[in-house]
Amino acid sequence: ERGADGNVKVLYSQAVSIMNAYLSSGTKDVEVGSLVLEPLAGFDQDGNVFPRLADGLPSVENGQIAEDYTSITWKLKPGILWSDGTPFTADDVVFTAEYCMHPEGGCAQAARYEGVASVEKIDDLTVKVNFSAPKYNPFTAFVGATSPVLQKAQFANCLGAAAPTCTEANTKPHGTGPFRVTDFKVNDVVELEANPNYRDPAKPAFATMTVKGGGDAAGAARAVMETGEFDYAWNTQINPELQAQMKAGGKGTFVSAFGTLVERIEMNMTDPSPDLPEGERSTAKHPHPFLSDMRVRKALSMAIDRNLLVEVGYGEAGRATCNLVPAPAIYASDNTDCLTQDMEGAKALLEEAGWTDSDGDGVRDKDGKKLSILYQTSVNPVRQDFQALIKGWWNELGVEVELKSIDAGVYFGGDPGSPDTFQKFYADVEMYANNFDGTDPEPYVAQYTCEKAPRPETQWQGENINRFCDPAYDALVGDLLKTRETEKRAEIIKKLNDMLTKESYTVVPLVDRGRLSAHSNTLGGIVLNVWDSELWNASDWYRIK
Amino acid sequence: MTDLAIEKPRSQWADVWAQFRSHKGALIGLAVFVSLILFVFVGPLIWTKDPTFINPNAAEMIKTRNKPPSLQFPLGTDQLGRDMLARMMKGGQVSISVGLVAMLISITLGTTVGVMAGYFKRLDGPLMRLTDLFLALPLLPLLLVMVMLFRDPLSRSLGPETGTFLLIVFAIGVTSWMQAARIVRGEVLALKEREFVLAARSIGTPSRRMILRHILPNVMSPIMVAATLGIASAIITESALSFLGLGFPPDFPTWGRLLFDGVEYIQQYPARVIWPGIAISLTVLSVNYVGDGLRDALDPRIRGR
Amino acid sequence: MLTYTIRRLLLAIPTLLFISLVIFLLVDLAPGSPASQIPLTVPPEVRMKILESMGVNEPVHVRYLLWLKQFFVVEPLVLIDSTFGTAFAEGQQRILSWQSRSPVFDIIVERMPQTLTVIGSAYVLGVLIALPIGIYSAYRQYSWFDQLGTFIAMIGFSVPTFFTGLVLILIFAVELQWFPSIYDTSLKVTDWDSFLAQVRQMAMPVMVLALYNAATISRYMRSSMLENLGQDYVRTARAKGMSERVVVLKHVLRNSMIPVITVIALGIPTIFGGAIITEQVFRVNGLGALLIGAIQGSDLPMVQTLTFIFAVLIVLFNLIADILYGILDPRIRYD
Amino acid sequence: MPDGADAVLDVKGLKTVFRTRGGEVHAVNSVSFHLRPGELLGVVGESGSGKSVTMMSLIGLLPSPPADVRAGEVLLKGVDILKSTPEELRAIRGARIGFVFQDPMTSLNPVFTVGNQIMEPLKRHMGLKGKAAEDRATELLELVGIPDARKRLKSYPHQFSGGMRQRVMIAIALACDPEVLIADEPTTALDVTIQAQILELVHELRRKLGMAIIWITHDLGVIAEIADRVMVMYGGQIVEQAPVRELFGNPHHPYTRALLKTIPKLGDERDERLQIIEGQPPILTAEPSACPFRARCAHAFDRCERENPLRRPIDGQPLGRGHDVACHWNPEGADA
Amino acid sequence: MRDDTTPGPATKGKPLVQVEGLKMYFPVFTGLFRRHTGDVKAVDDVSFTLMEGETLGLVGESGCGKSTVGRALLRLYEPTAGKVVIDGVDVAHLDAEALRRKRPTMQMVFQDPQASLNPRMTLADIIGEPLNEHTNWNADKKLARIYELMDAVGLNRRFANRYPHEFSGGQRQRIGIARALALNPKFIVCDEPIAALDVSIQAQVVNLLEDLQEKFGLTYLFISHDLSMVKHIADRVAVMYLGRIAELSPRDALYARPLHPYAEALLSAVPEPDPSRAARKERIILKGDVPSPANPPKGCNFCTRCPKVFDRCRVEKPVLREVEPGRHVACHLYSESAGPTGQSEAKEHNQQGVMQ
Ligand SMILES: Nc1ncnc2c1ncn2[C@@H]1O[C@H](COP(=O)(O)OP(=O)(O)OP(=O)(O)O)[C@@H](O)[C@H]1O
Ligand SMILES: Nc1ncnc2c1ncn2[C@@H]1O[C@H](COP(=O)(O)OP(=O)(O)OP(=O)(O)O)[C@@H](O)[C@H]1O
Ligand SMILES: [Mg+2]
Ligand SMILES: [Mg+2]
Repeated sequence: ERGADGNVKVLYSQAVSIMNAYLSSGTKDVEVGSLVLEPLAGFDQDGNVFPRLADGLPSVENGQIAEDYTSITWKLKPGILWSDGTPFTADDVVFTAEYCMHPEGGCAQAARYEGVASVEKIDDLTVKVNFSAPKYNPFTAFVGATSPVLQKAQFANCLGAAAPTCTEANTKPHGTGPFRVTDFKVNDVVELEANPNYRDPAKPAFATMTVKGGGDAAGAARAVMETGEFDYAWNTQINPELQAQMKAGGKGTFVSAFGTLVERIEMNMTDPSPDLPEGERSTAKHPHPFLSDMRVRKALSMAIDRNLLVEVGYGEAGRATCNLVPAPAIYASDNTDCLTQDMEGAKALLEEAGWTDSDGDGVRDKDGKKLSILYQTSVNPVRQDFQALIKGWWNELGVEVELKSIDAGVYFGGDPGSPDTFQKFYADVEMYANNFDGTDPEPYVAQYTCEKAPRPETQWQGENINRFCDPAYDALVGDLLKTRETEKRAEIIKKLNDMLTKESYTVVPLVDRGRLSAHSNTLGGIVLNVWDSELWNASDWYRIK
Repeated sequence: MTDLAIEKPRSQWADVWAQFRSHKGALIGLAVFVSLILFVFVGPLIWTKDPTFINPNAAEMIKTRNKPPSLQFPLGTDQLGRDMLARMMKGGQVSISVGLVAMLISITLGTTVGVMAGYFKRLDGPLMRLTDLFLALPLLPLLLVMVMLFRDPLSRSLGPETGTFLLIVFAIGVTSWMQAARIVRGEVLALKEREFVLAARSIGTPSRRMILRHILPNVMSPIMVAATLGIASAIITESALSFLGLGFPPDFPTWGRLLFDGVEYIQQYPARVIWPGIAISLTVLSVNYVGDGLRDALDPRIRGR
Repeated sequence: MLTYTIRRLLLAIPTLLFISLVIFLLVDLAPGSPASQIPLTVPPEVRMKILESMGVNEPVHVRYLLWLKQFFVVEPLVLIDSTFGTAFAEGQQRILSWQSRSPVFDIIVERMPQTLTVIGSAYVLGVLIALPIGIYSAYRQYSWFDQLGTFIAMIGFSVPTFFTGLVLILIFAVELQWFPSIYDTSLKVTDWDSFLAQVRQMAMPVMVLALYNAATISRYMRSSMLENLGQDYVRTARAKGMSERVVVLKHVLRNSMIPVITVIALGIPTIFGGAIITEQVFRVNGLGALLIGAIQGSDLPMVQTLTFIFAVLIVLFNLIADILYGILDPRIRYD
Repeated sequence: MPDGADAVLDVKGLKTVFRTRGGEVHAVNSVSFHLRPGELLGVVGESGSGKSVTMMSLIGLLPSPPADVRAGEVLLKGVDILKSTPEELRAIRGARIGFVFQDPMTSLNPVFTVGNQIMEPLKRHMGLKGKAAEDRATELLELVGIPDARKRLKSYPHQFSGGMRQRVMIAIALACDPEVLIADEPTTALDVTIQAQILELVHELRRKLGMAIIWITHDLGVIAEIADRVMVMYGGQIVEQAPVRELFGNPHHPYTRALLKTIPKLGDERDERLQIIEGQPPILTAEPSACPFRARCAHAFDRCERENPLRRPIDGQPLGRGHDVACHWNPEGADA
Repeated sequence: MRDDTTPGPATKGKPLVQVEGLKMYFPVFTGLFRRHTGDVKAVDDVSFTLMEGETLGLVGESGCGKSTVGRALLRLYEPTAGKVVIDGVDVAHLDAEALRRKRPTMQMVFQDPQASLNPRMTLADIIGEPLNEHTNWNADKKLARIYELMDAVGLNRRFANRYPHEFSGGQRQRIGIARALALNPKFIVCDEPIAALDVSIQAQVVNLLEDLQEKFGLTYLFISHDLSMVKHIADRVAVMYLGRIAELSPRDALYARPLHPYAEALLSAVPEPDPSRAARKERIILKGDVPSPANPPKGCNFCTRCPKVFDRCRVEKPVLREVEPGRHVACHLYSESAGPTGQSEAKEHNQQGVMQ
């Protein structure tokens, strides 16, 4: 029965700053926003699309998806009301598209609407989305927590440049979801209550919800697992030993699930040497003096014991991987040979490549050039442990390693003026994690084409961080864009994955990082979902008595 | 009476030392401080384990993780099986040097600015507004900018270690002198109205020596306090800098960083925080007592206690 | 003194303008950009668009002038509007945070209460503890009380708050379960129970900060008292038959206050600056957490506004300290 | 020992040393004297002879360390002050014994108004409050001849001239009409008219209240004018003690004699040079085993080297009543 | 020089110190905001000349501005107005560095010995400081000079390492004198240099000052309350009252027959160091309100207490004029119109002057 279970307290170690997913791409904002604003369809825990506000799923079979994949027609569930009591109609859906596609709006989810030519209202409960070109994955716009439907009445004056000025709407939007906002404190706490107009009269079981933000992961886990102040803690990434200890407390449980987030080492294919003139460092003009040799890269990868990394850094929340695309299952390559460390093999490989320790100082060299590596990453205790461990192994190989850690704000900030951004890559190797949105890896693998390398001309923007450049790869990406059969696409993606990893070792995946969250033993109905919002089924949560 | 053996006027410093020696706390403090210095600088010559060594063999490494103290590892090991004793010694080198040098920079700057502002009416406005400016500047962006601008040139011209060291002590020093400056200025304002300053002026003591001889010795005690507190905050700030990626390389141990790293493990392995915590506190405590002794020694009125 | 005060206040205007410019340039020059807050999954074009809509790409001087206008014209107008129900600020753009897209001032106002209650009371408590400890330590120099005080002060000062905070949480929240480990900013004090709850949730952060503040201030207090206890006028006061309390708390204390006043006055603006680490440890989410979050996200309008307000407070409190010097010690003159 | 049966203040065998780096300084050695009600005891002596230290030792005002009151009794109406509790001592200071210090600038608290400092003892010992205290303070300031007294209450010490500060000190000491007033060079910084005014005031207080006074000064003129008895100190000891006329008319100790000779007198003919006492004062680093004045004494003989003379009466009166002196030399020629 | 029977400007050398219209006002601040509400006219229009080798005694009521005159002369205070020419240079308007270089020629002995000594310096440091500043002697030479000075003022050489608080009041005063003498200055302002000393040492110091004067032709401004000592040492004496000079006369003339009523009262009040004579002394005790320098009376400053006051005194300030050769008086009794004849008449009017 709605509201019977009182209050539920959720803790986000990153605080919520806005409820409107179109103005923030931050996971925390999108997820908490999803308690209020809903898309037409969502992803379930296995990555399958399921209808939310839509009345059934469109498919080619039922004709709602055009044969040539140039349009998709959504039917809306009848009788749905906004939390302010007004009816939910196709106008709202059309308006939402207009809102996000406005050129001055700076819509954070514009990628979801890429390729959308227009959205038309067929009738009050039918909407048609037209694409400018065939879209083989039409479940982008209005699907998933990143693309919810806004109420037209509330946001009508917030188009384009005016979007951020609608503070009230952005922090207390009217929604169709199980909850509505009663109080919003930026970057601090969101108080919600059950939406009286929610379509299922028995849900949600909780009358109110508090989403508190701030602090660190360990503290968040502690609040659920040890002090029991909170019912649910998001992303409680802590060291495995602490996990074990907290679990022993018996107040709560950790839940984990794996998505596509892969911690990897990127090998710089270009020369980052500070002796080069500014503007030529880390550009295609100068290939890397030794990392451009595949054998060196492979040897470096072989020296790594990924299982140990997992054990030290992630425990249950990670698993060793050799793939850039570890999931969904159909796209994951069966590449596992990197999982066992092979120090001797690595050494042999380096010998073979001509890198020997000719002067006996413990560091291999060739032609007077030392095998010396600058290894950078962002500041993060697990990453620093990884750095230390990997440095140990590489030292064992006879490679000299200098470590560097950079503040995340700077490292990921992409400020062209700073030498320390991961895009500039003024180091030999660097480590970070990345994943892709939703279940379709196409844009993700397409990042490694030649022209996407960050360069001075592009203000160092670009996603091909390691400056990998292989015409064959670019051609295959071209093929992928034209292919529509799922199996074929999967094949190409696996091939692309392998080309980056086991065939070239430009990307050296280390760990497939899962999501680890904690909930108290009295909170029922939790199903961890990495493909959509973690709070995707908050309407089903209940108190175990 | 002239036939009596007359002691030559002793230098003030001999006096100060004589007095200092009779101050028990100060002597103990000095002894502790010297032992700490010996521990971190001479210790590594005796205990030669590499502080960053991780056993490359995974199975072995797992076995040496988070060990309690033993003969092999007198202070135990950390989560990667690195020897804590070696890390404490190496870390101490950095922390103590950073603490002392950064404190000296900040005290020197602060005292100079404070005395100048307090003593010269004309400089008071500009210098105090400068102090206001520095107080108002947000620390983090300031540090980030300093590091961005100076790290590479410094490490290129002085080598990465010295370059980073200088950058860090300078960054800490330059961002922490303001309190001392304001305190000193306040004291100087009061002090310069004292009659003995007037008397010194009447014999034509120039400002420089007026400051050195009459003003400075009389503002010693707040400076001493600022210095003691400065060491502690420099050591802590250094570790904070590392977290911004502004400090030494990430595998480089310092006491502040060991403490921070250890906090994560405080429940399972409290020793991890206790060692660096004790080391920092001991340093600060010993410096404090030395400072106390020095202050007493410099004040003739409380000598002989 | 009045003319001095007025002169200083007038002088504060160009000073503050200059400080604001320096802050602006500094924050702008600092590496890092709001883009770091956007997940890597967002494609570069979208990323550019987002940044553009924030106005990140405008030239520095345009942004600075805009900020000046917003700070000195629009925001006061908004304040007038909200108090008198007028509509002067209609259609004018307020200072918006890049991070949350909300008006910076609204957020600041939202955070003021917890900052002032927690950090403020910690400060007041710290001062209240520190003064007697400092005074008594000096009065009984090298007694066991003094030694203990020194020891605790040094520990309090050399052990960072992230550590003390955690220890307190482990003891009082996890083991004893006396206090909550997480601060509830929406708690409203309406009755005795909610008051108790408020006290309970304030207990730990206040303890941590008060210890730290007390450590610093008590050291200055002690040394300054020591300096003055040997003066001749102390003898006079004793000869008048004044009780030791009067001798110490009136005669010596007032003469010893100058460095202490400085430290305290310098500390007050930091109340508004919040306590970054402590706020984070206990999730107080006050102004300190706001500032650090903004800095990490390169939220320039937020950082600029907060630091500028901070600068105003610093200038103000330093002026107050200067005036207090003159009142405390009549020999100090400003003219 | 002086007979102090009827004395308000009876000091017996007071000994004070300072512990310094260079060893001990024996500033006061076995000083005994007494003070009867209404009596004014003048204290003169070489600068550095221990006058101030003696007086401060009396009421425990020397900081310890470095000072150490080794021995002695100070009986205030028969009760030993040195043995009284701090609380009792405080009730005595300021109320029953007033004290004027020598250095007026540093002895006043620079950060409180003069009025505040005068009113403090009034409030504490006499329970005066607000207006009453202020009136009394004004009265006191007027008494010591400070113009515009009520306004001047609000001034700070640094705004006063040296003499005015000294007068403030006197006003503080007199505030509670003490039984005993110890004045350490109270009029040295005052001009003669104000001094005359103060002396007049003191006379009156003695008459009216029977206040007993110890008056340290270098101005023998003042002594001659107001003192009943005079005590001469040298090298931490009392070397001669006599009623005032007796002392001026019949000085015995060679130091006293020399001292009296050095005074320039207003009526005197102006001579080439003032007379001085040759030689240097003794250094008080050890317990005296010989006469402290021997090195400068014209009459010194071998006994003076061996033995520190004890005070002895020379007019048959009991010690402390009449004329006594600590000297081996006998002016009549016969060696004692 | 001592033997000059008519000491005074005429027979001495050239003028060394010329003071013209010196004024020193201290602002008065009141209220919470410390508004400037008036001035303490500590020195109000003082002029005199000091000849080389001369000693001018400056006497007067406590608080009348003697120390302030001394300090303003040496530019230790910034005078409000006026000219102070010392040795041909206007000290009141010198710049800092020139002033500093000028300092060795003019020194001061401070009134309050405790306050004017740096508590953290030893005696040797204090006396040696001027030597460090203005000579480049080696350590031995300096030490020799320090000892010499200590001997001269009667401080035991073994005190060299002691700190000011370890001395008695008189000993401290001697440290101050030694410091002032260190550089053999030409002109010394002695602000009650001997007040805290016992008579023997007073004599010693005065003798020393006289010796130095003889040897080097020093010039003194000798501020003191000890009129007998002033009589002994001074050539001329200025009597100050409430910020102004009341009378400036040659010593013998003044002591023999003071002209200004205040000078008269002052001299009559000197205590007699002979108990047999003390009782017989006749003394003028001044009655009446002592005005405050912040609010001096409209007419003559002394009019509120003067035993010979008459109407004119209350409305008009008398100026300092030479009434007899070498004798300057600021009193209406001696103005052309009234003349000394007004005296008896004035006496009758006055009820406040009491002859004892
Ligand atoms: N704190 C101290 N430490 C060491 N010696 C001291 C201390 N205070 C005073 N003395 C010494 O004690 C002796 C007596 O000093 P005291 O002040 O009693 O002299 P006094 O008779 O009052 O002289 P004066 O007339 O000059 O004031 C002096 O020789 C002085 O040097
Ligand atoms: N800093 C000051 N602020 C205000 N008034 C002052 C200040 N210094 C001195 N005065 C005032 O100036 C007047 C003269 O003071 P000064 O010290 O010159 O007197 P003096 O003649 O030396 O007296 P004494 O013989 O008592 O030392 C006094 O009324 C005093 O109150
Ligand atoms: Mg004395
Ligand atoms: Mg004076």
